[in-house]
Amino acid sequence: MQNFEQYNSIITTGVYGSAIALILIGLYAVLIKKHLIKIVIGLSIIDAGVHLLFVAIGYIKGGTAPIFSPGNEDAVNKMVDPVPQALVLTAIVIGFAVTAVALSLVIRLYKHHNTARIDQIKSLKW
Amino acid sequence: MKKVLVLVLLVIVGYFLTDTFNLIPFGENRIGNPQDEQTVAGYYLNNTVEKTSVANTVTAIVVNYRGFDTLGEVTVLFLATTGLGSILFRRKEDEEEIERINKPSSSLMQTGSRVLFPLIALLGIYVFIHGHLTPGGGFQGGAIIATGFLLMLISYKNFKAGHTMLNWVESLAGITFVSIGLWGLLTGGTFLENVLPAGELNNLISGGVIPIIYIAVGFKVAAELTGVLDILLNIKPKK
Amino acid sequence: MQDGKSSISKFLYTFIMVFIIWNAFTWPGSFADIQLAEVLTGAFVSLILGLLTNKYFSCCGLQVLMPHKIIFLVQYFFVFIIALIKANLDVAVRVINPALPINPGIVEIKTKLTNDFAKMILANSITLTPGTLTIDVIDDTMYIHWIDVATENPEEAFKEIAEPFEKVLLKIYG
Amino acid sequence: MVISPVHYIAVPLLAAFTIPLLSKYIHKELARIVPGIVLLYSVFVSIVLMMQVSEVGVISEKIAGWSAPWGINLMFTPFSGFLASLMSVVGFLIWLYSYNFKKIEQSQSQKYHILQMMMVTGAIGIVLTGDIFNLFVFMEITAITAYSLTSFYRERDGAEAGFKYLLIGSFASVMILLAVMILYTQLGTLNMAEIAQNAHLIPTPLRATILVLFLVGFGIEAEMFPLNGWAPDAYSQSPGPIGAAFAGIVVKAGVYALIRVIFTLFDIHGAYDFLIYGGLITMIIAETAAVAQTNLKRMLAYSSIGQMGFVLIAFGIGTKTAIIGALFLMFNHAVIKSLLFMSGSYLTYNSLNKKISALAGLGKKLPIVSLLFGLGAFAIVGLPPFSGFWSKLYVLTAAADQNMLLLIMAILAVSIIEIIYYFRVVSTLYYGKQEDEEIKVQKPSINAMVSMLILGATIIVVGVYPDIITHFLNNAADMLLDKASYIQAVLTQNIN
Amino acid sequence: METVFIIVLSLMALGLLLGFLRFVKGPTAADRAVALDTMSVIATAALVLLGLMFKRYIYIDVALIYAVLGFIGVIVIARFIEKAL
Amino acid sequence: MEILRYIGYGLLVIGGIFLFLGALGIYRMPDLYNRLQAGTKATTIGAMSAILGVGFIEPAWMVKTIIIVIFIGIANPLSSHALARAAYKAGLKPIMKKKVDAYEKVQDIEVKEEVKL
Amino acid sequence: MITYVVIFSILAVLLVASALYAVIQKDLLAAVISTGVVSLILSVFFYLMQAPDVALTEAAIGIALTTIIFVITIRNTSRNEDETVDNNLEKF
Repeated sequence: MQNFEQYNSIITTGVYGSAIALILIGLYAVLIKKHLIKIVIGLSIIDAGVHLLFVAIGYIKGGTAPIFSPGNEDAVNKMVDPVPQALVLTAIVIGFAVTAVALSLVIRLYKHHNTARIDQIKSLKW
Repeated sequence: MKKVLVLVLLVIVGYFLTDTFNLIPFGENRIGNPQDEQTVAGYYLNNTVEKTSVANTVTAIVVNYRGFDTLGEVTVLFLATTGLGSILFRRKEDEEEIERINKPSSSLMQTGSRVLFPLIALLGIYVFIHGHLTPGGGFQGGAIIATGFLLMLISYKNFKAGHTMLNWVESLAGITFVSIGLWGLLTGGTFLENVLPAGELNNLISGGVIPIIYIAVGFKVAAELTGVLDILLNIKPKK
Repeated sequence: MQDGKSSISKFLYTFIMVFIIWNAFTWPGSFADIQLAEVLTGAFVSLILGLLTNKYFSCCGLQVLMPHKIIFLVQYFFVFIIALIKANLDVAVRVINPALPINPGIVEIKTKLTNDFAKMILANSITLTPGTLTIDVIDDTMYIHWIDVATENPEEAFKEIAEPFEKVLLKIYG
Repeated sequence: MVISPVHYIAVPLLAAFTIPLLSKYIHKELARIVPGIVLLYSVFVSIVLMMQVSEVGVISEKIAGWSAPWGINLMFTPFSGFLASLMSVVGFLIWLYSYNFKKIEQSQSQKYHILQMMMVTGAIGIVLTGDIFNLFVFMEITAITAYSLTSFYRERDGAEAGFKYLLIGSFASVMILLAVMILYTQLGTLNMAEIAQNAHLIPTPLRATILVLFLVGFGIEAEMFPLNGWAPDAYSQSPGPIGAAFAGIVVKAGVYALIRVIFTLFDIHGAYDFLIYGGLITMIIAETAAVAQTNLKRMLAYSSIGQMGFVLIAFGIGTKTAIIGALFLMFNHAVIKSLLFMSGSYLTYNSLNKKISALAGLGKKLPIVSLLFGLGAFAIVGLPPFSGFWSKLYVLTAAADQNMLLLIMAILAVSIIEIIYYFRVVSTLYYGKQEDEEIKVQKPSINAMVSMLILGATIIVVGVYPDIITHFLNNAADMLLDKASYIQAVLTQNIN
Repeated sequence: METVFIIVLSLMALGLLLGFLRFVKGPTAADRAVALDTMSVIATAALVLLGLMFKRYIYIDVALIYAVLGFIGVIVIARFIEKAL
Repeated sequence: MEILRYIGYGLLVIGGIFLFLGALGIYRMPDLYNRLQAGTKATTIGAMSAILGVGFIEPAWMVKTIIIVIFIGIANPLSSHALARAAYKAGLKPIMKKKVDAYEKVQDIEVKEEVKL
Repeated sequence: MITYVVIFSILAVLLVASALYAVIQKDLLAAVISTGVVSLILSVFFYLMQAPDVALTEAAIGIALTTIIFVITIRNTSRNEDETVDNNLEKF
């Protein structure tokens, strides 16, 4: 893995590109799709993209995980940035909580209207 | 028409994001040389071992340096469970017969889940007890235990998640977390301060209150997620 | 449950198994590095889990851990490995072959095993040896999807698929 | 134990985790009483800390024993303290109001009260925290309670409003997360004071990006146009007290975050103009939309959006007088809108449908509630001698000082619109022709009455003696404008 | 011996790709679940191998959890397809 | 100990090949049951062998790799069994050249829960 | 060493493709499984970027729990995105 970084530009494109692509795909789903579950799927894909970006900015070429396990006590200078990882941890759990609430709302909307498509739920304007 | 507008919007957003992240090179060392303690991350990397004796810096940040975030995070999960309960609440009068699953799974699966359930629970407990030494911690361990419960819930019709016990575990774990925080305050320090001795690096008993907090978080998350799954599974009316 | 073993025996069985697995989880790499705290925590966790989950986990109490049964377990392991290697090459050949020489079907076999746990191990072994896949187990009948049906007769199929495993399993759990 | 800002957060959390046990094993009623006690304690903490802060200047508390850039810190400045006190008081009054609220079922009341208490806690956390990511976490706490409470009633379209809110709110959180991320790559820190100190080091394009992301993200919570699509539905479908909580607590937190970002983190001049224009558009559109509404709660919601636009304009003017005016407006909005929502929800509860025309004649049947509604209506349009008058006066004075003639005219024009639609409601209440004589009215319970009367009395007292409030506001405005002392207070951690 | 790792990793990546192709082709949800199962097993093995390449013992925990969790997801999908859920 | 390393490399390569073959089988086989045959089997064997290979290369990791192997060994056959059974119960008939289907006749048998929990 | 880049590109392509597939697929169950695949590959990404903690979280929450609650939601609502009754999506 030492020569991983020779191809930095390709990998940059890979990581950033796929993260941004995930955000855009999710955004597309949220804006265009009519089914509530699809919209929630879109939201979770956006979240996934943001989390990937977040971890990517903390990565340092040739680094290793910020864990001082036996054999790695002296690797301070090679460690990747731990802060984004800690933040992403929080963000993932929060994203899951929001997804759970969203899905419960979907279930209730379905019970109420017997449909989960927003073009058929018209009590309030969308 | 709407599609065209959205595609234009997507192109704009994509261009905007690409442009922004072009300015942020990938894989570059932004924390500087940790020895200089230039940035927050450098400080963490350089001081965690010395000050808290926690091998996993991420855990140290999550539980100690930014422990307040974790408290908030646990609260978010707690509120999500409460909110889920209120959103999917069924009244007594229109209470239908509900059933979680139509039929029990095959006898093979039943045996399998019986065997795997303690192992999965053990794995979860291992993950959160060792949160300060290895990757993982309270959230991951709790999630794993909750999936173990789910395995039982979807395999057996007559397996009950034990709401009394879940309530107790959840409340006690939450109270433990906040009490540890208040303990620091009462002993003259600050909220969530690490009041116990740090111990020796890479020992199981090290890091002061950090493993205790993570264990409490683990139990709490496990109880909460099991509660969420149980609520979600228990809303199907009997045909 | 079926064999009415005492709950203390079940508890001990669960305790021992969970404790072993805990120590495997926390294995530091060599005996010299084992920490006392880890082992004690493991004992405590196993105690709790043993008390709470022994009615799920254990099938038949402590006597499965008798020395001679462990020898059979090792024997089973070798039987299994041999069957595995033999049959794996078979499927590999089938997958690579452009003509896909398969003749699938579902056959039934009868097993003499009564213990759930043993049945699960048998079914898993059958599934893991390529060419056969356990679809269902109802009482003593196993329904097996076979990628190359040689015979429809339950006894012959049993001989073909499950016999070597069952012989050893009967010795352990019988 | 010394009273410190962390009590705002820790005590409610402890209570929230304990309530399920208490209500199950000791007494059921505790599930409703404990949140009230906790909120009352918050009010007590506010009083103590406000007294301290007027002597000391800034109370800064570190969490987990790590001082500012390394750990999270709570900042109780006159500005944030004012908002936190306001929120805790309004939160307590909302609890008092909803203690016996008829439409909240017994079995659900435990969840309702926990969620309501945590909403207040989350909003106070937003105001107090000195860390940008921690702000995000507290925003999510507030948001998740808001989603659940919006869809609390089963028979209404609450789920739909809640889902809409959740959708928009998720965008907000994604934006904030992205902004935090870019900020972290540039400065390597998450502490707001340190960000403020070093913000000039960020390259301009990235700074603009971060600012835009933050504005959009927090603008959603602050009901800024065109990001306020969630508000009318959420206000009208949620339980009555929660409408008050949105107006008095959640939106305030959003505005605080917006102001904190613009004033402290990025002192960019264009941002002030942006606030003025954004606020102006928000105000005009929302107030115009309010006239067209037939549903009382929707009307109040649009009026609330308009008021928030007004607040943003006042902050955008940026002089000290204007900021005092803005804070005064926030105070008024919290108090008066809460009163309007509380009395309005009793009025709609007793009418056949939620239409304004159905309110006709209720003025005689519910005299006190109608009187309080009328009081709120008079106060919010800015008639003297009620408190709303002074805030408008401050803002207009500030605008006049800056020679913003068009702005003054716009504000006055909007005030006239406000007068039109509020007076329409009040006149329907008192002079409208009653359609159904037999309708049985539900008298408000005593606690709701007390809570509304306290709010009404506040309006009158502040209207007569505005100095009670402006005394605090002076310090707050000083603190907000004096970025350097904020930074210094955080980074030196002089107390604790 | 880096070459061995590279060969095995490429085989795994190709396996992932093939699994994904089956995932896209379907035709039933059960097929997709099979593909998910396969992909998660391949990923587990890949994670262990990558842990070896990074020379970090602690990384194996991730693989251990993968082995368990991929399985549970598939079981839930199977129960859904069975119309038992 | 050098010999262990080579065993490990060998197992690793075998594992890689089997993982690939399993995925290929998943792609090529005609119906769900056959895919399960190829897929779970070959990939499980492949994963087990690759993981054990890692254990041989780095003997200190052996115990943990064995635990992973055991987990995979219990879990994966179970998941393929569950999927196959679910698909059959849902009505997906296996493709057969000559109809050999012993399972068809027992569709209506109710599964009982043998454990009182 | 080009192999690493190839492997990495395969992963990136799979990530984006599965996300896209999750969005365009009409059968919601397939879409949900697809989000599971997104999480799976995402967590391999995290692992490659030396974030085992995050990889673990993503595995536990993304692959298992999110998929599970989505499936339970589909059980309680409809499985077909267009909500037309015919078609054999509902069968398997």
